[in-house]
Amino acid sequence: MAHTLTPTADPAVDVEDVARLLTEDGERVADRELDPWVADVDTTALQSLYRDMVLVRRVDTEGVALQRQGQLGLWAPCLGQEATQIGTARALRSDDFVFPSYRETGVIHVRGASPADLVLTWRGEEHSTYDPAAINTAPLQIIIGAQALHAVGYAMGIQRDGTDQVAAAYFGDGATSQGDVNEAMVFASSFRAPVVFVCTNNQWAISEPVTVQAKYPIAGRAPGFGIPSMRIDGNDVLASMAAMRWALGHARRGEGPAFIEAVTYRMGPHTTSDDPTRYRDPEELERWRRRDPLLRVERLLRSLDAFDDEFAADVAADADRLGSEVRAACLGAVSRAPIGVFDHVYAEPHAGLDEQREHFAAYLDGFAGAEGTSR
Amino acid sequence: MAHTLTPTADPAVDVEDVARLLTEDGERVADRELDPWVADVDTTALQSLYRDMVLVRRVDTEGVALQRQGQLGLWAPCLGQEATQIGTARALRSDDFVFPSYRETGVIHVRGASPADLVLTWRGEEHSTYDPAAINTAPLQIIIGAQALHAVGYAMGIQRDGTDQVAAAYFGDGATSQGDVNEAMVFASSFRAPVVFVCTNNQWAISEPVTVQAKYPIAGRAPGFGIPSMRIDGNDVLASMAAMRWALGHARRGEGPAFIEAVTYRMGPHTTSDDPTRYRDPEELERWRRRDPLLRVERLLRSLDAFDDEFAADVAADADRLGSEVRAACLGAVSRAPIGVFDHVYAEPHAGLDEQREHFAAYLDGFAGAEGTSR
Amino acid sequence: MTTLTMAKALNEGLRRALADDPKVLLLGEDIGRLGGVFRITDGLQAEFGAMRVIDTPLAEAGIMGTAVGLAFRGYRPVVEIQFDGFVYPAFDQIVCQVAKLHYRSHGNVNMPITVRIPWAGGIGAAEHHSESPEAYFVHTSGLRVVAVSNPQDAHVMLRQAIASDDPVVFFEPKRLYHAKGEVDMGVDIADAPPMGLARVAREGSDVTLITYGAQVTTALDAAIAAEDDGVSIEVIDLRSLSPVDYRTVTSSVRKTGRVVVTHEAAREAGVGAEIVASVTERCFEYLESAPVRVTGHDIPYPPAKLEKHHLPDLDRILDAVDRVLDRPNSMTGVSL
Amino acid sequence: MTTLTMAKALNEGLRRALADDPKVLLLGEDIGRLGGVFRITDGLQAEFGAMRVIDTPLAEAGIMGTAVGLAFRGYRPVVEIQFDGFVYPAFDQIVCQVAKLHYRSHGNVNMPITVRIPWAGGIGAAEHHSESPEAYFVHTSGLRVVAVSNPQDAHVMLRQAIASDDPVVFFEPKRLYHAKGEVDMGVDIADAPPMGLARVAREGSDVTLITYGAQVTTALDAAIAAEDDGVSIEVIDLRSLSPVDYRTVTSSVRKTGRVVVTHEAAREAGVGAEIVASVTERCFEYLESAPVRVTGHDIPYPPAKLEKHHLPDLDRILDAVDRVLDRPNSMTGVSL
Ligand SMILES: Cc1ncc(C[n+]2csc(CCOP(=O)(O)OP(=O)(O)O)c2C)c(N)n1
Ligand SMILES: Cc1ncc(C[n+]2csc(CCOP(=O)(O)OP(=O)(O)O)c2C)c(N)n1
Ligand SMILES: [Mg+2]
Ligand SMILES: [Mg+2]
Repeated sequence: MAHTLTPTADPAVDVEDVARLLTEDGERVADRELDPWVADVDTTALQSLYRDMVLVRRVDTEGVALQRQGQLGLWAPCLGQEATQIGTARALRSDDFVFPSYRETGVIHVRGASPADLVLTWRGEEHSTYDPAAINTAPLQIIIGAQALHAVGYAMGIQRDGTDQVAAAYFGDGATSQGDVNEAMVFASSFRAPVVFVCTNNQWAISEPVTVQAKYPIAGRAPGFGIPSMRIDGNDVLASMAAMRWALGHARRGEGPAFIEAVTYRMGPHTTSDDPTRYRDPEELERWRRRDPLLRVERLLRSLDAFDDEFAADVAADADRLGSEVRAACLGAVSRAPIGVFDHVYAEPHAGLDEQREHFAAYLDGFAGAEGTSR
Repeated sequence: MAHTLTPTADPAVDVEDVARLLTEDGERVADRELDPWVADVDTTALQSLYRDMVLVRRVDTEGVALQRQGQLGLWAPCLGQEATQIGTARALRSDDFVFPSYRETGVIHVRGASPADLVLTWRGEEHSTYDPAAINTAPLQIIIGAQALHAVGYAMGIQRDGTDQVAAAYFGDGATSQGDVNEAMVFASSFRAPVVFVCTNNQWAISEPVTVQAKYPIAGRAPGFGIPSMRIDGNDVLASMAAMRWALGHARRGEGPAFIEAVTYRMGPHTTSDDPTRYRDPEELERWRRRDPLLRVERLLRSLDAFDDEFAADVAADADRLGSEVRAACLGAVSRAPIGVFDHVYAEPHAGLDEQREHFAAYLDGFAGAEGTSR
Repeated sequence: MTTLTMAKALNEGLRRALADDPKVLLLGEDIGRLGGVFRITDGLQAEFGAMRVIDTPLAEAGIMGTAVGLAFRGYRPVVEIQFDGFVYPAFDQIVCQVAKLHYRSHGNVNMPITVRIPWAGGIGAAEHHSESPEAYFVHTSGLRVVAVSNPQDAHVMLRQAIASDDPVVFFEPKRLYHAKGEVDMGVDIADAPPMGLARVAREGSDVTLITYGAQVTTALDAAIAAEDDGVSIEVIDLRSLSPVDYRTVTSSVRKTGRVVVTHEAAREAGVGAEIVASVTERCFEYLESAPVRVTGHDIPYPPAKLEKHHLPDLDRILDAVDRVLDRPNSMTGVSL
Repeated sequence: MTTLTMAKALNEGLRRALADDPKVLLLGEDIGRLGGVFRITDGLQAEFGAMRVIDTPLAEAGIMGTAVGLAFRGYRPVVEIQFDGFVYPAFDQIVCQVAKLHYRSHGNVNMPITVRIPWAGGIGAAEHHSESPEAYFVHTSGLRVVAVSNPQDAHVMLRQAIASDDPVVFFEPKRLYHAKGEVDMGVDIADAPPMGLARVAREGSDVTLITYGAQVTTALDAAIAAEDDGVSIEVIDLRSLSPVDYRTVTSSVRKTGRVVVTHEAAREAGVGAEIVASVTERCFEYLESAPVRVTGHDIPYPPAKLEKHHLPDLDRILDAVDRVLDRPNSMTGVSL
């Protein structure tokens, strides 16, 4: 180590300073580091990645629509981030365990979340619906950065069990400012835990550009904690998959944590409650439209003669099917009975709460008699 | 920035991998980066640095003795860390502002803490005695890492006032694991705040070796946050002063934060309550004895014919004087009256607490009548 | 007097504080260009510049810790915590530093920090966006805690909080951000009722109903409904949760002899517990029946669709009023 | 039965838990080679290895957050927070994750995490080393909170806490670590009194004195002193602060009609407030006088030399006993 260390001169905003395998024009370019990891990805595999990206975009559109129609309380669009989400998630093994943030619709879709799982939380029916053990995925996390530590702890458990699984934490560029994310790197490095950190740098944390969080590329932080990292084009599904396979391989071989900064763009508002016109230049969005992650795969597939009308129609039909299922799950939702608010606070009986539940039941019963409300 | 970043191969425990100006044998060696910063340090200045180091060691010995004698509740020895503390503190301007941790006896001595200030907190008389504004130094901080953020905030204030002062935060190797210290780097970098972080890597956080906190040198972290850093021999008072002047210069010129990792050794126990024989190899201590920070300055001074019996006696007398003053301040301490526990909770009247104070006064008065306790 | 929403009254309070004192700074996530997710800081960065209205990195401990440092430097930081549920990462800095530094420094250092928290439920929000953490701060010695219930108080008390040399945790009920009311912006904050005083929001003689924040509205609704039933409820809006103005509270209780306390927060060791304990201690001989608390259940805040079963509504308050009046109620026959 | 210090009883409790269940792990700062600053984990790393008794980096949020992840993986982490005052950096993970994940996950995920906290004052320690933060956790739905007062409870309740599928915040009074008592280590934790139950530590008929932790010792001393004065005090050791065993509490209060609650923690919205409010609600018609709290003042914990003026001692308790008995006391003539 040199005794005087100077930060890199690259600014955090340089979105071109990334590793990639697929240009905006859909041209497959070489990358010495990434290539080996996607050597097996043939045209069929590419088509399948594309299909998932379209499906997620369809769900996202449905989510926004359902929110507009008052069927969801909120929706956090992942429009523009499909390549990062599908590419990395498809690299995971089903027995790896994922700790997602709230925007990882694509990730939980790949993990096996049902149509209902994709929307009922946003509808406000439940904080979470799926059984984490069933799809090896934790509930969506809203507290920024908290899940990074959970992933490290889970990975420490894997270590103790002696298996070759890996835990993965997903978080945003904003999250890298949180103590929890930094402590996660400290713990991961200290214990050489089999964990992969996926930082989706979508350029924004609500209204704050990434430069509020970091003046220098986020990927540059991990090595200081002893963690190898990669900075990739997060709008490139192949690079996303390759980097994730690299990181997973590193962790799976017992070599400890790895870090990925996926440079992408949040094309929608932060959530349906947000109004990005207050803080961002419409031209920026236009520039990113040209980098659309789906478009470049479509172009590549076309150049490979693997994208014809039939394929497009088939994918669209699939997407429509999923969209309708999501909509049906949303519209068909039945809220818990009032007394249900007491369910699952504790795993074992709790005298205080049990008494409260009883009193509330008595209260509701009084009502039932008086006004016909049922519990 | 390269797209794949690999951590340095140097282990955190390599204590030789540092910049220095003074060898264990007291030989002055050159360092291109550091030399310019101490070009003005002549023999007299060296003697003065030496004197301060001896004084602090004397206070430290007194602190331990007073604790053994039951006069202090606790003492956190800084034995072995005198070069880091004196070298860096003497580089500060009096109008810079320091945020020290509990072990910075040497730092607060240089800042102007009185003999009483050095011990009354440890005696349990007060949480802190000096007026921070008077010596531009915050109260000692016990919550590990919290003060790093305070220094950044203070530096943001300096920025707003448009002066060329600098804020400095002192913390240990253990503290680097805390979220607060990492967030401090994020904020400092984001706002380009005039703050210097001094990490005293004394190899231990109570019983935990630095490798629990970091597998790679701590100085390697700052650049990832966009902060230039230096790793120096913290047992070398010249290197400590030079590095601090470099860092302060950087911050003072408006170029933002800087970071120093001073590699030194805690030669004593963590505190007087600690028993290091339970966790550390006595040979390690022996190795570090040979690197004693005072010894090497003495050797240098001898080689410059600037260390004779007269000088030694003069320094010893100075040290004894300070030692006695510390002891006298300790033994002469008068505890606050019981009702004084209510002082300074709020800056303005608080109806609830004022009532409590009144009731407690009435209670104490009752006692005064009954048993002669005065308030 | 002007008719303003609470959001706008707060915005004007901040504007005035920034204009009056150059040491006042605003810190928070998204408070600049966006004007905060609730627009409470709308337009302030444009008016006062990015050096005074500061978009911070996304880290609450960082925000609070730098606010402490700014206070050391003589500034008066006003911190926005984006939502109630995101204050916990800053808890250590609040409890160990903000609350204690004046004491620790022997009165040499002031911590005139205002922590604004958009607060509590009833707006159908996502998890962690409807929390009522006020009891944690009330239990923390060294802090002042206030909760506002109307635009006038919001405007004046915010300015008073910022002017206070002590740290103030300032709770803003999200549910009332868009509620309108008359605001006298010309008021001299020294002449206005101090933020430590409670307010009799409605006079009554049978039962004292004590509450704060958005729940004041529910309490007033309950009082109106009870009137039809021949019960006269006095509603007290505490305004300050630490200290509590027991002079106002006890003079009401001495009159009515019957007490209901209501808040959204969980019941166990909540603010209601403190009020009931103190009222009992101070007014025991005046009490005709045991004071009753009507609170959120002791559960994590439930999903939005279920929050109506969690929040103490008009009916639950009236049921409690029946209880303190020994009239038939849901607890009739239930043993405690 | 063996005579053990509380420290040793806890150590044996951990040893047993580690031996009985391979999923039990210990995490904390300095708990390995050093055995913890209070030696509660002494010898356990040597016996069970560094994979099960884990020295962590110095970061409490990190410890708690990784414990959550380990719980996801099916482990039962036992976390040591080195001192009470250092739990706050972990507050967010405790309040938003540990306490809520079972609820959030619809019961699919358990959080069987035990958070051990060496606790409270009276040992002449430095700042932040004598805190009583229990009310924060009692107010947090989803947690269980216990506080032990003797070696037997320390041993058994720690094992019960670790065996519980719910998160338990486990308070260990530092002041009693070296106090000795008889411990039956052979006890089957299923047969022992559940950790949720209170205990009548001493029977009496005139006044019910309710407390927990090290304050039980002070309360018992007060009871002995009162006896000389002809006053019979029943001392209740709550043991569990969430839930509180109101069956035991109210049956005592119904007998005595007079209540004093004492704890070291600050008074405002403390556990004492909850006890007084609940007892009043449940036993109003039995109360002969207003329940009185004897607590730490509402001040930051003072410097060590002054802590004796802060901690509620025997005299302050007896003064309160006089108060509930309407005998002359320090508040005689003082208006509230
Ligand atoms: C601890 C915490 N503080 C604040 C928030 C409010 N908040 C929600 S999302 C968000 C921005 C997150 O940005 P980033 O991490 O980049 O993720 P992105 O939304 O871009 O996916 C903020 C500030 C929160 N959820 N949690
Ligand atoms: C938040 C917090 N956690 C734990 C502690 C207990 N503690 C006091 S000193 C210390 C070790 C600190 O190590 P380091 O930062 O290297 O400083 P050093 O003591 O070596 O000077 C610990 C764990 C604390 N004071 N604050
Ligand atoms: Mg983002
Ligand atoms: Mg250290």
